[in-house]
Amino acid sequence: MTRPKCETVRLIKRRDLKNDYFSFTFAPFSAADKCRPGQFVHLKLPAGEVYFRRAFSVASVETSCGDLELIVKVVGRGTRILAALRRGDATNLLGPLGQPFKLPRRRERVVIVAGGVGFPPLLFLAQKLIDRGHDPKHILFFYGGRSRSDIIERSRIKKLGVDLRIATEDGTLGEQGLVTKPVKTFLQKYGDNCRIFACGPEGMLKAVNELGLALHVPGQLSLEAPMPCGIGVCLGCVVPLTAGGHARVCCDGPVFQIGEVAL
Amino acid sequence: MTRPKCETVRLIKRRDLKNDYFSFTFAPFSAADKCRPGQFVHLKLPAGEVYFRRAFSVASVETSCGDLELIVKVVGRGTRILAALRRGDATNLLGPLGQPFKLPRRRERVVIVAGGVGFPPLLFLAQKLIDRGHDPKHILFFYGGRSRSDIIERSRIKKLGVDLRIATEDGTLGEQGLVTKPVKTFLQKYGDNCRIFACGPEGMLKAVNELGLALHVPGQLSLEAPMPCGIGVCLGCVVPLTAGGHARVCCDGPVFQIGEVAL
Amino acid sequence: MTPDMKVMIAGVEFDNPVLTASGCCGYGEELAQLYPLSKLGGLVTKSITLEPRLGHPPPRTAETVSGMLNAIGLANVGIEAFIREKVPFLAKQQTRIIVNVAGATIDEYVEVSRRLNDVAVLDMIELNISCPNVDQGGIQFGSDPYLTEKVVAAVRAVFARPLIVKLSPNVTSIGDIASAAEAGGADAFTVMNSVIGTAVDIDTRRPRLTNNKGGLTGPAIKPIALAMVDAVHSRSRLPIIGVGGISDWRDAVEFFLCGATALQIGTALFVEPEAPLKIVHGLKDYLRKNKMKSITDLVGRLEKY
Amino acid sequence: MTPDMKVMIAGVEFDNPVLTASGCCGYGEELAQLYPLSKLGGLVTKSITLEPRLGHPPPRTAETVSGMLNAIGLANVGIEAFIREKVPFLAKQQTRIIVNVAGATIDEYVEVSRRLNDVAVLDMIELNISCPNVDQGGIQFGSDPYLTEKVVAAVRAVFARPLIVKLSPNVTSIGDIASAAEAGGADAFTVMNSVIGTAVDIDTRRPRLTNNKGGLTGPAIKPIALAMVDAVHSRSRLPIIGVGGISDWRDAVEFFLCGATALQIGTALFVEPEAPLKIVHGLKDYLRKNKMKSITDLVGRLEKY
Ligand SMILES: Cc1cc2nc3c(=O)[nH]c(=O)nc-3n(C[C@H](O)[C@H](O)[C@H](O)COP(=O)(O)OP(=O)(O)OC[C@H]3O[C@@H](n4cnc5c(N)ncnc54)[C@H](O)[C@@H]3O)c2cc1C
Ligand SMILES: Cc1cc2nc3c(=O)[nH]c(=O)nc-3n(C[C@H](O)[C@H](O)[C@H](O)COP(=O)(O)OP(=O)(O)OC[C@H]3O[C@@H](n4cnc5c(N)ncnc54)[C@H](O)[C@@H]3O)c2cc1C
Ligand SMILES: Cc1cc2nc3c(=O)[nH]c(=O)nc-3n(C[C@H](O)[C@H](O)[C@H](O)COP(=O)(O)O)c2cc1C
Ligand SMILES: Cc1cc2nc3c(=O)[nH]c(=O)nc-3n(C[C@H](O)[C@H](O)[C@H](O)COP(=O)(O)O)c2cc1C
Ligand code: FES
Ligand code: FES
Repeated sequence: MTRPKCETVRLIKRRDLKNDYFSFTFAPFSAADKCRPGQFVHLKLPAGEVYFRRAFSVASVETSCGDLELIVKVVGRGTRILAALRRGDATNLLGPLGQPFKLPRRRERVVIVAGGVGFPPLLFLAQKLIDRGHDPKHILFFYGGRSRSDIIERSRIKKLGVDLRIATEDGTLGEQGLVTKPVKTFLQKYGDNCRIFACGPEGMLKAVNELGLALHVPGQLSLEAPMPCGIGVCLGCVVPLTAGGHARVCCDGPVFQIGEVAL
Repeated sequence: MTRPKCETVRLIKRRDLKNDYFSFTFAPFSAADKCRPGQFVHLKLPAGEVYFRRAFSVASVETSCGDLELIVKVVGRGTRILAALRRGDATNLLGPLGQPFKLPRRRERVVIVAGGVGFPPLLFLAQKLIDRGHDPKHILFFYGGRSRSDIIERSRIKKLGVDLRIATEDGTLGEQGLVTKPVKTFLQKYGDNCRIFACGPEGMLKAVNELGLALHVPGQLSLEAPMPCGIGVCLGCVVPLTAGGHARVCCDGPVFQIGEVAL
Repeated sequence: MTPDMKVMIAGVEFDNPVLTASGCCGYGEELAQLYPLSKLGGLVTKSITLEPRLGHPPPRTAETVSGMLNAIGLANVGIEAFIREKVPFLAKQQTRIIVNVAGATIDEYVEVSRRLNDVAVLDMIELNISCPNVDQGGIQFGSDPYLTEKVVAAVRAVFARPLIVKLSPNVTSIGDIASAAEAGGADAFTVMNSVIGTAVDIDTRRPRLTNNKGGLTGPAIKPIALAMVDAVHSRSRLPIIGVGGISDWRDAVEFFLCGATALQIGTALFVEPEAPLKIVHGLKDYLRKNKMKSITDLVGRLEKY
Repeated sequence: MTPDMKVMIAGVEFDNPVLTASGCCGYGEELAQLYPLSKLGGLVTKSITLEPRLGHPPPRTAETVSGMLNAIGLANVGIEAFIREKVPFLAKQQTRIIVNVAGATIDEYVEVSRRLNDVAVLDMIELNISCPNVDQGGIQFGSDPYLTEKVVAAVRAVFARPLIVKLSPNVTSIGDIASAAEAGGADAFTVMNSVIGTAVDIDTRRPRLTNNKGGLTGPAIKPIALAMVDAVHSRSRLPIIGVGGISDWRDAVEFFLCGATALQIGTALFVEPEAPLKIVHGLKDYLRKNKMKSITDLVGRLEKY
């Protein structure tokens, strides 16, 4: 595992996606090439009302030039400050942090389950797998949201050639209902030789965790928790483990095996 | 005296003057036409690391459209945040506050003594006097700074037609030395029928105060003090009076008579 | 449906629960230039002592991170001038008037309170036994349960109307002090006064206050104030006026949930003189959205773990 | 001329006066990924208790204005696992190691300290009698002079090397507690632990910490910590390690001037893991600019009014 770097980077590109989502590209980050899907960076916000850093999953990297992309949804004070960043603004970045997804073997079928703002690390994962020779058709990309506008970067996912399956709660795009419904149907039918990779809201992760356990499909979940330090020293981000004890989401996670965490 | 207004205004114009000085024009401020020279506004900074408002003297007003100009020198955290304001940004303005200069009679000779960042209220004063028919040639505008770059808006002052006399400590512009030196020479010679109006660093005000007392030239000084509230309720901005007791700079001042304050 | 904002403290009804804090609104005149004081639930005057006091020499305030230090030193006009010069103005205001009383000795507290007995305009007094900024009086009474009970009982004996005691956070157990004040005859508590703190000018190597230390106030101390309100609420059934770092209606809701029946706004007034009005407005909205009829439905409704 | 950054506390020399605070640097492993620990003056471990502790259930931290609340609840591996699993790593670090000791009873403090006696790698222990986040032990010892003296003396009797006592700000007189600790045999003080506070989630109407309250830390509390350092410095001649809200070298200078001989950096590490290194750098610059030879020239040099 690579040592995290703590570096000042500049915002070199920002794209305003719909529904309060933004894509931010920071550079140069000397550890961009070391970032692995599931890892995150801890971003210092420009001096202002928010004191602590905020965690964001790596969404993509351009290793040749040290570009690092984050996809951020504005949900509160911290992300609102971020959204005000303009091209050329500097900020400090600490990372890569946390345990990445353990990659599947090439012949395993990959079942990605992305819910809302859980999308970015899974985009990175899909890209990485394809770069490493995984057949895009063996990557099922289940992507759920409340409504059509929650499903971002559709053309980008499609370009990967993965099998994209969308579900929205209000039925404005893809199948109507929770994304876990088609996932369940799929796993019940084709669960053998599958690996689940999920990131999204707590309810979704809980459902996926139960699905995996019930159907004996192994897989990994990427969790969120409030993270004061992000590097494992404050013990503020713990989650209870099924085996007893606590794990720190920031450094023992954020990626955990299905069944590992008492969700 | 008009009641202060507490209003959200926008930055409609900013000019970067040299040496960390900026001119900011805010609008629309409904009390712009009520502002009198020597009065100040209390400006809320955009949400950030500085919690309290900052006081700035009114430098000019365009009463027809509610424009209010402040001239600000960046000296610390608060003013640095201000300097980052961009056109269109909103902020909250409380004012006009404080006691204005009492205007001289038309035939009195006006001796303005401006030191560094004490310049803005005196610019407003000179403008006001001329607007009211005071002969510009009877307005002596002594303006001192450490160096050439401390003397801002020279052409603007000259346009007023006042008798501008510059002094810089390093001699890079005007007479060499402290501005109080030519003021003294002038008052010793022509002190009769003069009124002093001074604003600037503490040392300068002290010297002017002593000059006025020694030469029996009446006048007014505009003081600064850290101002938590700006409206007279916190008692944080007091200065000792020669007659005993304290006065609040924010509402009993900032303009005081020469001899009134124990400097 | 407009939610009911009325609250009752020691038999006195307040139109709304948002007051301005002592030392942060003078004697009301300045704030009245900005809006009618009738919009406030009430106003607490600067601390009044027997003799006029000049207070400490400047600098007596200093900005800190998300807050400020002050060591004004109880500067005030004294009880006589207060009654002569300030009461007539206050008498004309359509709001509840609470006079904050301070002293260096029990006799002084008693004498000021006795004289206030005859001042019809005031609704209650608030005993400041928690001022961190004077050598004598203030906080030393408020840090010792025995002295607290003694001074409260002494004032109680001469003052017939409701008596609030303002508590200090600079103690090991604010609950013990509250109990002592209750035993002495307090009708309500104001929780809390400022937290002792200091700041240094590293260029001059001098304290940033001539009093060397001062009271920390503002948003920085809100978590402390909430814990203090909760501690007093767990200990006594007397009504609590919460104060410390409140800037907006969200902060206000936190205080009600922790057990405050009313609030005072201090430092936030300096940044936003209209903060109390905005808070009342925001509270009404919150109640409406949560389908609550009265602000009193919020009081103490924190569901603890 | 490079200013001398060495400081001496209870006979132990530190290469520089900037340490990391207990609970904010784990047992050192994580920070060591970012920079060699030899750059620190020293490191204070998370509090160690006799048995391993899980701590409180999450959420156990909450962000506040310019600070945070924590109620970790002394989560730690316990003395045995500490010695077995953590000490070998610490033994390899070129920095001063201070082990923070906590307990629910005097016996527990004594037992943990006794076992640490044989651990060569540590340079001193820091007695945490000030943790606000556990029901038993911690702060109750640190809020009562009698108990303070008792627990310090009991540890003193079994621990041969230097003994620091970490004081709580949540007391009426930190000076009294410091005196009691000194009487019990303390060699130095750490001033201060976190300030009791709480925060409420107004949507769920629950506390934002499962422990209902927690300890406030970060820039918000710096003025309080400075006043506490000053109070202990006025009362005792023992060396003080200042801690509370320090984020940069300017803050650091304030603490030295108020009487601290060394510093600990806590919450600031979460935002800026390299803060201690930057502070050392900034302090050197400050000394150089002010033509001072040694950091010790700053200690207690506040010119009070
Ligand atoms: C490992 C990890 C990866 C993440 N990846 C992404 C991503 O790729 N894109 C994205 O948009 N968001 C991501 N997040 C979530 C993002 O960090 C939060 O949205 C953000 O911190 C909270 O938003 P805010 O700061 O605007 O809200 P605020 O209103 O400022 O904070 C809301 C509250 O949440 C608390 N908080 C802070 N951080 C977290 C957190 N991580 N989880 C829960 N509560 C928190 C704050 O203390 C505050 O009390 C990730 C979080 C984690 C832990
Ligand atoms: C009546 C009045 C009129 C003023 N007019 C002008 C003007 O026209 N143009 C201009 O550039 N400046 C003016 N000032 C000064 C301006 O308010 C200060 O420069 C500014 O508040 C301090 O700068 P800062 O906020 O960047 O410094 P900071 O570093 O943020 O503050 C420096 C320190 O000074 C304290 N402080 C805050 N306000 C003051 C103050 N007013 N005096 C002294 N210390 C203070 C802060 O609390 C802090 O401790 C005026 C001040 C007053 C009182
Ligand atoms: C400048 C200033 C002066 C104060 N003067 C007094 C006072 O005279 N009497 C008193 O009881 N409290 C006084 N206080 C304390 C406030 O009433 C209040 O308890 C404290 O400021 C905490 O609330 P806040 O954080 O909302 O300001 C003063 C506070 C400030 C900031
Ligand atoms: C998350 C966290 C955990 C802490 N754990 C401990 C602890 O176990 N033992 C202890 O003595 N102090 C503990 N502290 C207190 C710190 O050591 C320090 O005294 C306090 O945080 C104030 O300093 P700061 O403002 O620089 O953080 C903890 C603080 C934080 C923020
Ligand atoms: S965020 Fe600090 S330990 Fe995980
Ligand atoms: S600034 Fe508050 S009284 Fe003048």
